[in-house]
Amino acid sequence: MPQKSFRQALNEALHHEMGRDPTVIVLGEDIAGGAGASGQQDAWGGAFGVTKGLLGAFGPLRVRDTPISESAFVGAAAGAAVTGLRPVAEIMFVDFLGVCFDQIFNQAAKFRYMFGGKAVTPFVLRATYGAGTRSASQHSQALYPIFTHVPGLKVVIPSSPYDAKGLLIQAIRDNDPVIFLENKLLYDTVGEVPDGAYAIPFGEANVLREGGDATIIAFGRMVHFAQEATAILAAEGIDCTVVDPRTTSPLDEDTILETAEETGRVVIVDEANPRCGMAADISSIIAENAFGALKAPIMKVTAPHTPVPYAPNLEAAYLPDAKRIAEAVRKTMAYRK
Amino acid sequence: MPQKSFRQALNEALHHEMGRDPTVIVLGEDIAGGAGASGQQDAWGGAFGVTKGLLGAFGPLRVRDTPISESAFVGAAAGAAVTGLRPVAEIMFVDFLGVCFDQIFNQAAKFRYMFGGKAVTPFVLRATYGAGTRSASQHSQALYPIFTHVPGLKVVIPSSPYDAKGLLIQAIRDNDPVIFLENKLLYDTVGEVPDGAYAIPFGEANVLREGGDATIIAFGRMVHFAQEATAILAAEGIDCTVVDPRTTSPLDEDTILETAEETGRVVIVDEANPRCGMAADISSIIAENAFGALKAPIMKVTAPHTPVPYAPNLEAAYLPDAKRIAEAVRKTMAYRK
Amino acid sequence: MTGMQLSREKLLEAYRMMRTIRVFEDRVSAEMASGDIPGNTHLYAGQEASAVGVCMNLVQSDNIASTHRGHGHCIAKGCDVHGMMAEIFGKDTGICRGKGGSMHIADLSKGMLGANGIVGGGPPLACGAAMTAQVLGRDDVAVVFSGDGAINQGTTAESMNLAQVWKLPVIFAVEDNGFGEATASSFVVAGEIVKRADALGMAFAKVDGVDFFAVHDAAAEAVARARRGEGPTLLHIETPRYYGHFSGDPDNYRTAEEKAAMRRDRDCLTTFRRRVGEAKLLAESDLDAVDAEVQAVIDSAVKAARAAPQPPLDSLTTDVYVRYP
Amino acid sequence: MTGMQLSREKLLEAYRMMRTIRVFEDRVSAEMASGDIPGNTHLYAGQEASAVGVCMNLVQSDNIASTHRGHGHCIAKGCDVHGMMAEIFGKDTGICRGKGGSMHIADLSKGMLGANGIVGGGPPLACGAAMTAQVLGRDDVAVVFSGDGAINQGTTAESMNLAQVWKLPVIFAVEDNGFGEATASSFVVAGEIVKRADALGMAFAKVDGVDFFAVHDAAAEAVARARRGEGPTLLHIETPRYYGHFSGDPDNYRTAEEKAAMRRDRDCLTTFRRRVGEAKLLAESDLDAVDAEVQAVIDSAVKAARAAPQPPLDSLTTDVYVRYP
Ligand SMILES: Cc1ncc(C[n+]2csc(CCOP(=O)(O)OP(=O)(O)O)c2C)c(N)n1
Ligand SMILES: Cc1ncc(C[n+]2csc(CCOP(=O)(O)OP(=O)(O)O)c2C)c(N)n1
Ligand SMILES: [Mg+2]
Ligand SMILES: [Mg+2]
Repeated sequence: MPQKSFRQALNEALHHEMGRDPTVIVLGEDIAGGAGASGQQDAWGGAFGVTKGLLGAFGPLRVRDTPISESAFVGAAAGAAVTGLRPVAEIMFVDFLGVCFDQIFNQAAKFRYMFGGKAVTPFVLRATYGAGTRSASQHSQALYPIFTHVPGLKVVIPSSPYDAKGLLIQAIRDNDPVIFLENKLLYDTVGEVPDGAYAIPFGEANVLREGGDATIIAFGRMVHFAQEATAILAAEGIDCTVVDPRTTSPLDEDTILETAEETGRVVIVDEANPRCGMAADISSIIAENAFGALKAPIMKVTAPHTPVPYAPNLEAAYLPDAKRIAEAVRKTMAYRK
Repeated sequence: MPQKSFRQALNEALHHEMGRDPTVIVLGEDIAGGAGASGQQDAWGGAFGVTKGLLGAFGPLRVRDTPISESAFVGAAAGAAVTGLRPVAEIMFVDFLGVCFDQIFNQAAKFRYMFGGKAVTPFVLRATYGAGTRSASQHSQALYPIFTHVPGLKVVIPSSPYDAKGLLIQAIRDNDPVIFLENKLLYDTVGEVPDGAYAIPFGEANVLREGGDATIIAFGRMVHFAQEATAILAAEGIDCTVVDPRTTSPLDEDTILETAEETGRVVIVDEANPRCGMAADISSIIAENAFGALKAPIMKVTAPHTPVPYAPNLEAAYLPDAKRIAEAVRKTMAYRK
Repeated sequence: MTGMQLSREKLLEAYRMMRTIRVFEDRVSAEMASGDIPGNTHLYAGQEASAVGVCMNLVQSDNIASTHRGHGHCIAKGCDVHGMMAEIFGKDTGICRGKGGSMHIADLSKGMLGANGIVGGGPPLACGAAMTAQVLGRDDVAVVFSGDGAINQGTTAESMNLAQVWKLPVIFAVEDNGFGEATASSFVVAGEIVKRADALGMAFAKVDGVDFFAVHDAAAEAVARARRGEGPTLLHIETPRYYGHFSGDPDNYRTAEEKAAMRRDRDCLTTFRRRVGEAKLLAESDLDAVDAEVQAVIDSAVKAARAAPQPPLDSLTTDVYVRYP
Repeated sequence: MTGMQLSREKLLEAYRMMRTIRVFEDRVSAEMASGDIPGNTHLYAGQEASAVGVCMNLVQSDNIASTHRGHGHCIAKGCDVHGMMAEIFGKDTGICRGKGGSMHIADLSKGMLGANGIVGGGPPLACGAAMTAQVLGRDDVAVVFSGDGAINQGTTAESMNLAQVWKLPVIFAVEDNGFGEATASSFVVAGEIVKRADALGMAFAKVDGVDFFAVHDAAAEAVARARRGEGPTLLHIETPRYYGHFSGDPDNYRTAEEKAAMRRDRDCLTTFRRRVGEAKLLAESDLDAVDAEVQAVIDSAVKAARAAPQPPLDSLTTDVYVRYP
């Protein structure tokens, strides 16, 4: 299979779907870039280059550079979704949700329910998330727990180029509002990605590794750290299962509970802040539904309850890493009641 | 001690603090009401009458009716807080956080950290929350898990008139941003409230009842439902502890863990949606730190993963109630590994 | 075509709509007072000429976005009055199956994108509907009704700029009833509303919202402009608000005299009757017949709503998603 | 007092500030290119006359709110250049102890309320600072700098209306460098920026941001108006942006010719030199001496920043709250 970057995988997904379905449009700030300027058009293709080339292929009616007015254009995407388009809006950094959250959680997410099942809202919101780029407190947050909390939204966090493409295609074809979160530090990672279009269903976890001793559950970039940790642990004779749920809403509870029951020891890795976070969420599901099989406390490895710091040494300490994950697994292994 | 309503308790707290400290101001839509109109001034005293009488006592410079511009006036409260005032902003329904969230979570909450500890932000945001008033999906949410998730915010949910007054006074005197959430259906509840000013420290749970069999943890209006449940259960010979943490951030983990360890059986009641909610949060803390003492799965009694419906019968089914709480306790009692 | 040139049928339809809204709202008010309606409502009485004057220019595939004070817009855009009443009573036969209530009445099949509990919630949505028309090459337009209070919500300002730079076929119908809740708009709205459009180079008009014909004609021009692809228009429509902000509002911030004068001097129904009478377009008896018909419709809607079943309990958890997982 | 009437000391100070900003930014750009600065920066070079022209009218107790492109505002409001450079290097000696970085430089003791990573984040905050002055009966003013792109953010529109209805002593300094990131403002800003103020009845002025004296004089009037309690002003300040949007931006959406012409024809430093020279207010040698001083300061700031320690690891979890629990 051809090797492609995470960025290219996403770009291909957009090309496929826009080519296939004339109701798919993309919109966002500098989604093309250069509009109204003297130089190159499609100069950026989005701040992270994901939408590069779409302008040339599909023209400015379907590839729309917007004013810096997230409420207006995210809300316009919601309004377009219930009237016949399949918009894919981009907010560069998920941290900007604060200026447009109403249109996401009170409007798009609730139409179908409030309207008694009559609305169909095929709305996709793409955004980058995550720390590690020295971008400080307002450009580094994870925030997926907030979206996961909201009924009516689906939330996707791909960890590999393959998943990125398949999940984005599913998001665009899906008939519900989808928040699609891309970790900035994964854009340049490379993996096998088929040339054709394929959709990965939501709510199906990917079990990357099976081991009898402990289960590690992780999302997005943290999946890679979890796998690093298993390498360290394997050398010590500890054999781990690694589960990447891929979507936090819907969540593949079955797979999570199954592997938790198999190993009886669970570590959940979450780069979001800990309070009411994803690690807490999954832990509580296990504590309620797989209690009898547990051999040790359910451990969470998360960011601390602090904003994201700027200084590189602090930011490195902020994020979970393989060492901390391995340490948590060791702790659950050593646990005796 | 005199009997007062929850509403009056809050009103007294505001009167006390505004009288004591000239830097305390209140602002919000119709916080007085009637501005610019032909009839009565201070016509509303806020949509729920909590700020009634403040205009007459403290004048329009300190009791400020605002345009419907939540970002501007909530952000102005944040800006005033770091420059010398102690503003108490009101957004009528916490559901409106979507139009002003940036000023809360990216600005007010993060100033101190981003600025290296140099900012002090004595900012209070009051809002009503909760279902049960047939106000449907956009006027009935709980949403405190979202605020609790955010480092830099404190989150308060009083359950009684006494607590309402003491916690609001603490909120106003506190030097950190505080989200103060009032359940609409508690405003008319009555209880003992001293005439004088007193502050209840944050992060100190209130243990309303001690019983050896199981621990029920609940917030706000759910505390009353939890107590109802204990009455049902007592008749069956099941004796429960009831813990009201009063603040979700900071959270009194010590008291929660202690009582969880004492009883080994825990039910958490949360009227918020379940995913990444408060029940999940507390469950995960217990599952990580009091695992050895647990005799049964940690049960969550929450709203379902749906928006709040309008029809009274559906809304009643949406909210946790004493029956569901009692049932969950019975389940933990019946649990055998 | 100006309003005065409308056919006899169209004139009767306009009057029927306005009258239906008035009677609907008066009746909801009465039912609220008797405690039989569960929720809370914001009544549109007094503002009827605005919704109807605008919507008479629309076809079914055009879309409107509305507000918390949405009943009038719903009726004017063709929502079923029985379904609306049942919705307000929280019944399974409601237009949203009892899940939405007064503040969320919607019927997408009629181009009614929903009342909205969030002030300023509608403008971005209407831009979206207009974008759909633009992308698909249709000549549909979108109208967003919003209040004078909503003009200060950032979403409105953003949407107006977006509409103007994208030349979206959208009309901002600002219904200025002088109040946002209990606060007079003079206290919170700086400057002049139409100038906010003018500053963006957007077309605008200010009209007397008590006069159906004035609203109709200004809206006709705006709709035609939008259909021609020449972009958005802001209509500043001045109306009275007969009731308090919400049912139960003591409305103590307005004097009794002010309220009496408003009902006496600023009634779009009597104004309409006078104008069509003077122009000899319709007879009193035609209009009286409509009044009687409307009364019967509303009576039957209330009766049906009362008799209808509550939603089944299992509908609590349906319709959150199309498919989950 | 107009800018041309400023004392010799004040004129030298103004030049020193502008020069400091330029050299600071050019140096940050060079250090970024060499990979020694961890984060990302948005450079203010080209816009110096705006920050300095405005801030020369302020005293320490006045407040400013800034943007992602904040270095210039910080320097003009008196933030310590050593502390700023150390902050950008992510060091413990940084003005925010390394926790904020370029986008969050703040010094409340100097009335600098923070750069801001959120476009449109500042206007509400400045209204708040102005409200503080108003409530406490002080004659302090607040200035919010924001870009032409930020004018379309709803928070800006809301804040302008709020400021006008409350007559807040706040100045909206809109720095129009023609771009929001890679998109030309002509593509996304409908109408004329000053008309957005005029629509609210707000005072306004449009000035050439390359000319320190033009900015100074317009700001002086706005500040005096605010101090007199007569409310807000919008200043539309047209400036070039010398670098790309962020360090690393290929800046390929502007032609090489356009960029060269901008640097050649629109330089506030050479403009200042020419004007004070023509008016015989300062000698070339005075200005050259300032250049040399400034160069030394920046050199020393970079040297110190490089040598400074990283923040201690335990500072990761401090300063989230004043007290917790
Ligand atoms: C974002 C938001 N803020 C506040 C409210 C509370 N609220 C409901 S209606 C209303 C007044 C709206 O005034 P206007 O736009 O003039 O509409 P009118 O009620 O006069 O029709 C307010 C403040 C809300 N629903 N949403
Ligand atoms: C709410 C929000 N949206 C988008 C961005 C990304 N962003 C950062 S700077 C910028 C352009 C701002 O343009 P302008 O206001 O003109 O300021 P300039 O960069 O030209 O100084 C954008 C879109 C952001 N930081 N915050
Ligand atoms: Mg109004
Ligand atoms: Mg700009």
